[in-house]
Amino acid sequence: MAVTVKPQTAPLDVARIRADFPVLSRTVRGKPVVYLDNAATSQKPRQVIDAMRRVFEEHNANIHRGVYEFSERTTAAFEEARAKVARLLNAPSEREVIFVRNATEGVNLVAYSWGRENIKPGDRIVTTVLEHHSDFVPWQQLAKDVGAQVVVVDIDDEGRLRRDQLSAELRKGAKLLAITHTSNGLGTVNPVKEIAAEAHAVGATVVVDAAQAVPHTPVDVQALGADFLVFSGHKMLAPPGSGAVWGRTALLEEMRPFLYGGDMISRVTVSMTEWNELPWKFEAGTSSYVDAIGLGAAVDYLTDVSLERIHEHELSLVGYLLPRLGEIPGVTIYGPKTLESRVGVVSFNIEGIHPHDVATIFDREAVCVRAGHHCNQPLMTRLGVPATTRASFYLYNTIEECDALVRVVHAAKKVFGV
Amino acid sequence: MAVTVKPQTAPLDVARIRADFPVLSRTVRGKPVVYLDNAATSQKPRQVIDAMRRVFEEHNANIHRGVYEFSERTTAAFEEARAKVARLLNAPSEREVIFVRNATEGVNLVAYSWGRENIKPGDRIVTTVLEHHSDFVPWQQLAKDVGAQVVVVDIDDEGRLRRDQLSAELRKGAKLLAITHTSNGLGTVNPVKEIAAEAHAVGATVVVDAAQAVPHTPVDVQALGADFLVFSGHKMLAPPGSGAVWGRTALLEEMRPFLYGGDMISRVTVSMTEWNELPWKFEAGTSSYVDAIGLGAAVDYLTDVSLERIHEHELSLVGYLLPRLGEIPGVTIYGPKTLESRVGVVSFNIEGIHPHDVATIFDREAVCVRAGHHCNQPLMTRLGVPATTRASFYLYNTIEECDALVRVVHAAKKVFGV
Amino acid sequence: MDDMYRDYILDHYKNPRNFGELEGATHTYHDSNPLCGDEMTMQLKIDDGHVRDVHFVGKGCAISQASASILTEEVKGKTLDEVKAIDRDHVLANLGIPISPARVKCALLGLKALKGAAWGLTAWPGEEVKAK
Amino acid sequence: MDDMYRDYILDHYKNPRNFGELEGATHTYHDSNPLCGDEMTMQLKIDDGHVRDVHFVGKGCAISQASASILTEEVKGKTLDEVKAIDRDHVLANLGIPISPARVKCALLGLKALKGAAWGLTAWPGEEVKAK
Ligand SMILES: Cc1ncc(COP(=O)(O)O)c(C=O)c1O
Ligand SMILES: Cc1ncc(COP(=O)(O)O)c(C=O)c1O
Repeated sequence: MAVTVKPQTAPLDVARIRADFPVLSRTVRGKPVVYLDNAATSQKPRQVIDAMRRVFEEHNANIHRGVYEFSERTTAAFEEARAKVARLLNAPSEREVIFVRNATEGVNLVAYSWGRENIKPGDRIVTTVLEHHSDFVPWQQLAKDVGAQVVVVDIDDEGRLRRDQLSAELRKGAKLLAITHTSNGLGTVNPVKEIAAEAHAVGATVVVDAAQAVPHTPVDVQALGADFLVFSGHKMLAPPGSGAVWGRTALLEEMRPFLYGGDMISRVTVSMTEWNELPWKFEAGTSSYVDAIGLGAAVDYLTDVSLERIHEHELSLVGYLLPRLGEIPGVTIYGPKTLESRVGVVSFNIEGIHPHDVATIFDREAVCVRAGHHCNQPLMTRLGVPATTRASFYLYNTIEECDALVRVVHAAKKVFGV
Repeated sequence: MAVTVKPQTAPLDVARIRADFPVLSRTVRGKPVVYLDNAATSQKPRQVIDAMRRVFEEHNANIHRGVYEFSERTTAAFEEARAKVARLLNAPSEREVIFVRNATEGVNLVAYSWGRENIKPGDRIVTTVLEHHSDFVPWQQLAKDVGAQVVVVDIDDEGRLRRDQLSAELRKGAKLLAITHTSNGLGTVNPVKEIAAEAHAVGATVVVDAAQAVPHTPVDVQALGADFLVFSGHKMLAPPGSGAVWGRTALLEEMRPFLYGGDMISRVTVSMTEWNELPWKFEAGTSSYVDAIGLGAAVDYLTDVSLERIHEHELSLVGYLLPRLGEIPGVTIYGPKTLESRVGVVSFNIEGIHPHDVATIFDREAVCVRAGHHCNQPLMTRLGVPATTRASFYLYNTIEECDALVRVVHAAKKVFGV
Repeated sequence: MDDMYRDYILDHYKNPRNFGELEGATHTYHDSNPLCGDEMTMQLKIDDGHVRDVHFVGKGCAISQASASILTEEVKGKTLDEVKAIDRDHVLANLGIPISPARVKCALLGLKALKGAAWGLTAWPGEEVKAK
Repeated sequence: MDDMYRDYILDHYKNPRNFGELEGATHTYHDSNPLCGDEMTMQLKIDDGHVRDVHFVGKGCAISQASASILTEEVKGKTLDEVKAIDRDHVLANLGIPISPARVKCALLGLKALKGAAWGLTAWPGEEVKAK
């Protein structure tokens, strides 16, 4: 297995980047931490931590309705964060960016608000076996409630979407295509642009789960041609509690709100309510405005470093790791074996050792990886395994950390005598 | 108007408390800030800010499924925050505490998850004109969708609930009583315990909006006899993004989940899903775990100071302010004129000056108050005013700040020549 | 303190110019800011493409009322096209006082109603179907 | 590294005691931990209130399998009441290794299945109706 990466951009100054992340200099049981669980959540640079702290210490106040300076400053910072997200995604308008807690809430917002009005009995919802539970269970439950049908498109043995099958299913008709941009279980990147065009050709609305895409690669909603796109801030250097739904204005305008309450209204009488304008119509109650401001700071950080370069950096790590891990006897790697259309996620198993035992042994060496089904149970069933061990990279990871991972694989094998 | 307060507890050491809140030592246009918008959101002590920072800097990782030390520590801190909230509310079990973004999401969770399965065409939902939009619009919309009826109980001229009317409406039958514990517009405290008993007697389920109660007074869900209770963390020293629904186990067990996705499942196949246990069944996707940990630290802080003493402190401020404000010609105070069943919220208007102009003039003097409808439009309609100016107190406010408020009222009158 | 509530602002607030029903109005538009309860009706008498007369009826804060009053003085005699071209920055500049972000909506309510009237709208595009 | 995966743990994992179908079982209970895919069936042969024999069938991590294996050795010959009284702390202590919070469920899966069998359950109370 020979994989190489031809960098298009200057390599990252990883040492400088690492210095921005306080947690990365910590030790666990005396050993320097090797954090390889970035697909679950990312670490935070001091720029983000400080942006949040500054709100609390300098001008905290509730947003949007305060006629005083603190409130105006906090509102401005919050809405500026929205503008940053809009620019990051190349959204046509900031009004199309709705802050939510996480990608999961984002999918649910679309499922409740758009789905319940638009999916009818007998309608077909096409999705894939790569989906995270968060982009699967909401559609499964919606389908159950309205009597629609969920069609799950398969992958090939390298973990790539069966494009033939997907096309065939779309041709049979679909009201909705719910597709992950990037698989958190295997690292596969789906050709969403082509797929979205096919879906639109049959009149389907396209929801893209970009939870693993926005943190790691440039994502342009206009170029993709999606109708809705969701992601979580906590996987992209921002705090948990931040995230967004992007949606086309025309769709969002038509949709009924999802959550009802303060701030999303324009006028309430005892008998009726008028909704606020976009995007606030979808933001009921006090937003997680400090988390959102943290997301704004994270977007700045990622943009400064450059998502293109981050992507290349991660691929260079995968390119380094794949052959070294793959050559270890008893190691099975799941997902793409090449660097094409791929991100820095490496899922594997060691024969004779359960992934949970692998992770425990890794933990003893301060190497943090995830073991389990990764909220991908249908995918695990497809792969025929109960669980995998997953290492996932980000901008601050290094070649040395790949070496550490390989070392602990050998150590685990030694402990278990396999 | 003579109001006095007989303290039952030792007075707060407000100077020491203020030293914990970095934002309170700031100035706006050279003037020390006087923050009197606590019903909108509270300021945060360094204990809370630091608790959040520590997660980011010392052991951040996604919770619940990580087999490594960072994840286990973060999970423990998150679940410990849940235990703290459970203890604060005297909940019979931690499993009954569901973390949500804010009170608004909490009410929506109950409305979607319990309401849509239990409210039937023709059912009566009894609520009050004191409700915040967040405890009104979800029920109004639910009623509209299922063909139920919303009955809005009135207040008397001092802003106290018309108990006679409420009892009469309950006697006519009710499936649900949605009632605010404490009015954010007027500061009225409702006798929820007696009312809940009456509601239960006619078989109604009782949802209590405790967004203005939990931050300011001891709240015991068992003593109250509520079925569901919601509140927001950001109004009680915790970050926005934190909050909880408390519900009875028996009800929560029966309910369908609200949001679907990662973490709230136990098993997913392409054709069905089994839910996780309480409380995680209701927590889909990555929780705002850092915000929740901040809430835990806020609970510690409030408990250390003592909510009884905080309540008395706020009443002593109201007791000081009411006569001084009330004696100013042209000032109308809305809501209870005595300290009985009341919290530290003072809503008023100055004849001849619109509340927004009042707030702007106050802002020039760095006095932060809220002007508007306070997400209480039905209440404003009832009061016959478009808006009010509202000062609301918390543990760190002082008599001197009451004096400052009175001073700027005089100044505003002078500017407007009224 | 007085940088915002200058005498002429308070004067326009207390003695609004061109206030009250306009008889023979050809164009009328009502708008409001439910968040603060401000109400505003602008009425134009247009003849031969020119604003022959303009009145407003409103209630609300000093900023919204003064801004509307100042605006009516300005547009009298202007062509309809000139009225349609008045923009937000112009109105804010004309007010001559610093308007904080939270108060911009107040300051522009008169302009919004004026534009609605000038364009002959019955509702702002996109807002007709908002109520549910 | 070896504080957790001691030799006897690995020995129980690789050579589980009392493993396989139990002929003539009077009590059987199956449980699983879907989060990691661990599966566990405990079978008891109860006679006169005593555990005459016990077997388990399972697959999963070393901790869950070793814990179950050790447990079967312990309960043989005990009374049903003694089995019902075994608690979580006892099992964790018996394992003799530090169990981190995330692995506690693994370590206790065998006990959970054993208790289910001993109480004659078909499902854990509250879990029957979970699937939707
Ligand atoms: C009584 C009451 N209920 C509900 C809410 C809504 O709180 P949040 O915006 O945090 O959801 C508030 C806050 O303004 C409130 O005062
Ligand atoms: C592809 C994908 N979708 C959705 C999610 C859900 O993200 P969150 O838990 O932040 O809602 C994840 C995170 O694990 C993911 O990887």
